[in-house]
Amino acid sequence: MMSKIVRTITRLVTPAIMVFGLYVIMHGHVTSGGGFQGGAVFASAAALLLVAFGSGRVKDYMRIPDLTAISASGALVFIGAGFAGIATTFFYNLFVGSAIFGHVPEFGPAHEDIWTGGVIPIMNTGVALNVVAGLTAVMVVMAIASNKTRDGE
Amino acid sequence: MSAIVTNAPFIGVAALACVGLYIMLAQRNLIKIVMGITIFESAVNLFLVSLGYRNEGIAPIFTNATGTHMVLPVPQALTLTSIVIGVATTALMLTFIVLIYRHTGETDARKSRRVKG
Amino acid sequence: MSAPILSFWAPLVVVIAFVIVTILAYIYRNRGEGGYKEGTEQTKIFLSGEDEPEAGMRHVRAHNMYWGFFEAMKRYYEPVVRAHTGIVNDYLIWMFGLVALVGVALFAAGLF
Amino acid sequence: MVRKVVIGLTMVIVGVMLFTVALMMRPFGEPVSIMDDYIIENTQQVTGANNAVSAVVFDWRGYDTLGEATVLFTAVTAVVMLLRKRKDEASE
Amino acid sequence: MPLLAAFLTPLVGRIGPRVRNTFVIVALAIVQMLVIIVARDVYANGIQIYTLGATAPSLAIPETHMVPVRIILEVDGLGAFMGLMGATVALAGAIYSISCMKLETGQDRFYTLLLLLAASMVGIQYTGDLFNLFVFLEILSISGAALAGFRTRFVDAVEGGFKYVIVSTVAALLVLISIGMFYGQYNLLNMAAIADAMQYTVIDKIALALLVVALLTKSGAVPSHWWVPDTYTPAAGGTSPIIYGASLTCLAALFRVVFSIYGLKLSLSLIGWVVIIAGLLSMFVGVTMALRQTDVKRLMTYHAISQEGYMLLGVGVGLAVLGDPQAVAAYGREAIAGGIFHVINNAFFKGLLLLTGEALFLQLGTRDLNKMGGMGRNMKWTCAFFIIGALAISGVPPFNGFASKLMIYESSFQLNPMLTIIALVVSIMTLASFTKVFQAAFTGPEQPEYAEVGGVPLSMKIGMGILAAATVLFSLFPQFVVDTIVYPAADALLNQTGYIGAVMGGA
Repeated sequence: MMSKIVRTITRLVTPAIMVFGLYVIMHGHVTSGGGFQGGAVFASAAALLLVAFGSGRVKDYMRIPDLTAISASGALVFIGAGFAGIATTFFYNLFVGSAIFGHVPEFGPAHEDIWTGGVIPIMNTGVALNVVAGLTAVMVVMAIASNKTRDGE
Repeated sequence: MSAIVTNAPFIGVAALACVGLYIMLAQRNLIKIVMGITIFESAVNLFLVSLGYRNEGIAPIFTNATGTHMVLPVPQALTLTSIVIGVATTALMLTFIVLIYRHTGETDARKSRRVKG
Repeated sequence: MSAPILSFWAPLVVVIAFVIVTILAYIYRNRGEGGYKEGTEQTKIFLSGEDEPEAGMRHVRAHNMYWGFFEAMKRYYEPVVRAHTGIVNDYLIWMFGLVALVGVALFAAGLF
Repeated sequence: MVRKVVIGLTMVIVGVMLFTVALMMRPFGEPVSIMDDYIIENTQQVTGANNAVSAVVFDWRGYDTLGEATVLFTAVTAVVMLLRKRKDEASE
Repeated sequence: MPLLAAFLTPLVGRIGPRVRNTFVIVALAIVQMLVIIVARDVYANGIQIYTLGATAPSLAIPETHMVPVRIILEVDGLGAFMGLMGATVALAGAIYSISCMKLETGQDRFYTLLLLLAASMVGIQYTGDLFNLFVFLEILSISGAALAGFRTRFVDAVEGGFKYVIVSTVAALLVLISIGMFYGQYNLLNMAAIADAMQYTVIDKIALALLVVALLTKSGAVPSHWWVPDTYTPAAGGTSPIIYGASLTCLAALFRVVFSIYGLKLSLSLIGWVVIIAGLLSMFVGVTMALRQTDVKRLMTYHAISQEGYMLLGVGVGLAVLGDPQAVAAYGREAIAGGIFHVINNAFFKGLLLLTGEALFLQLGTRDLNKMGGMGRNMKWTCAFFIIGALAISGVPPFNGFASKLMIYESSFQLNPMLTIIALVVSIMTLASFTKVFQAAFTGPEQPEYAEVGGVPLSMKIGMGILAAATVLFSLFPQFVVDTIVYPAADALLNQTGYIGAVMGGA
């Protein structure tokens, strides 16, 4: 539990970090970024909360089994997207040219168009879920463990 | 000697790797060993990224790009992968150190050897 | 010698031989002394008239086995056992030392 | 003492190997790019994505990324498992 | 060919979060079946490739281009063979774990990690891409380390896990550096394509040194074997044979690198002799250290090192003469086949022995041989399984250990008789140390303190039974096994051009 200033700033900044993380995730296929990077940004918000409010309060909101389940479901979304193209080959990019995210840009410099990339946005989302939940779970668990170690010895 | 000038990034990578290597081999503190491994890992990541650089290249993203003379995308993807893997292994190693500390109250490699011989 | 090596190796023959020998041994055993009775003086261990030790003491413990071998091989064992330090650094040193050795060996082979 | 000598020797030899590689590598900034040129030229048509790195990560080498996500998942599982509450602690 | 798509399923089914015991077993059984299907396919039709994400699975190289871009899975004889080994061991280990892990917390995660470990074992063998190999190596080391450290209440388990993760991370980083070297020179990541483009420059030599040492370390050969006993000894439940299978997998990855990537272009006899010397050292140091141990599982892990020496010896002999076609035909092929046959035999009987050691530990609460005695009376099944495993590992004639060792002896004798003599001596010492275990643990009068110790639960018996049955089966029909699965694997190693051609289209 840090001082009041830190907590107030955290309250203000955390939503901004989360929105930025979401932006990086959703625009991973058009601008720089992607599921991993955006997920890490998003998880840093959780790290901030953890530092500012201490593991005692945060762990009531983020329960480890839930986080693990989210992480696993993210991985499953990813694999599901991979399997979508199994009729041709595993990981075949099914949606290129179809209705969802199906616009195909011309070769060369292009304008920003979010409806591109085929399965890539979906995979990005899955990976982001995996990364966010996974990193948060690791941080929470280690924070709890270090608290316990400090108190115990 | 022109190789030294042109390949300066690679030489920097080698130097960084040597630093990591020295820490790994000579330091006795478990956390310092993990730090050494992390430095070594950063050296490898830098190596991969610098392999893909193309003179005057731009980032390989076509959105609002100014041309098609781009740096290679594959090393960047590989580096992304290996960074994530590095995070995973570091987390696991630190976890083990927490556990060892709980059991023995020590983070010295010489002290934590109940099993030997 | 270029013939397939396993062509003469037939484990079934060994198994059959094993069975035959077992049967022979069993027959031989049945022809043994009939006056043997369990639970009498005959089955007791005879230790120069001493009493039979407790069950826990009668068993040869593992660290007593092959004592002579270790004694004879002492000069080999001392450094080898000392090398198993159990320190993580040492593991890494051995590993990179091996890298260095193999690298030097490859380089040396390239010279010739 | 022996240890220090061995560390020194190893460092020297491995260091020489690393610097040799650094010097003999292709000049920095002029990579061979058989595979990467193909990716750069075909990313937009095949995957429909503008970001070539994302395209490589998720499409051209999607299987690696599956492995990578699995590594992360494995590590999370492992950390959570190793730092779990033990039975003897539960009574505290 | 379309069947090959199916084997991707296992990689997927394993990531489910709440894994229950039945699900695990069913998943592993499915994996086993798929692996067998793939193996049949490979043995019938030769090397199979599968390009991930292309418009057709067999389209390795995109049109209008010279090199493969996407990740290609490539299964040849060796890959299919090792996949078979890994899947069987994983299945037995999982069944064994069911009952012996009942008392532990965190079982869900335990089984998840077990499945991931098995997945990475199969994944390493089936991939044709070097970076993919690295990714799977990391999965393998992380899940292996976590399983080794599973019983966190014991300090030795935590330590073993820590050492494993440190050593294997560094080894994997060495692999990654050498991948970077290849990429920088050839701009390629596919193994077959690299092999095709290989120039054998100085950088390639350094990369070879790094790769060989890293994979030798991960498979636990002697000059860097130190982590092996620390890690296997405390490994929880049925996982120690699986971790052992994982290190054998790394051994196979080493063979893959040396034969398929470098192949005929490297200075063969030298690296062959490096492998042979590592093998001899492994054999001798492993067995002598094993004789000294009083911890039953630790003794067995030192034997694991010693047996790996045999495999290295066999394959090293083959490698040393690879440049000489006549010698290869005369004895090189036999040597490689012997080494590979020993891999699978050893996975079975060494896994069996590790499981019996674990059973002793679970029932008695100690691994110390000095405190044991008379357990043959209480644990009859375990005793029987132990006898099978011990006789097989010592190379007593009717068992499969003899068959594969015979192949190694005969072929290495033709290279250098000294090799064979050392191998024979080691074999005798193996028998001696297992006699010690048998005498100390199973025979002797009933010990008062263990009077009420009972036999092992059913699922542990089944787990051990699978491995014992495989051992006996391989013992009785070695000719059949060797002809069906071992020689194809050996030939796959020797046939480097075939490996390249499958991807590069006969280039």
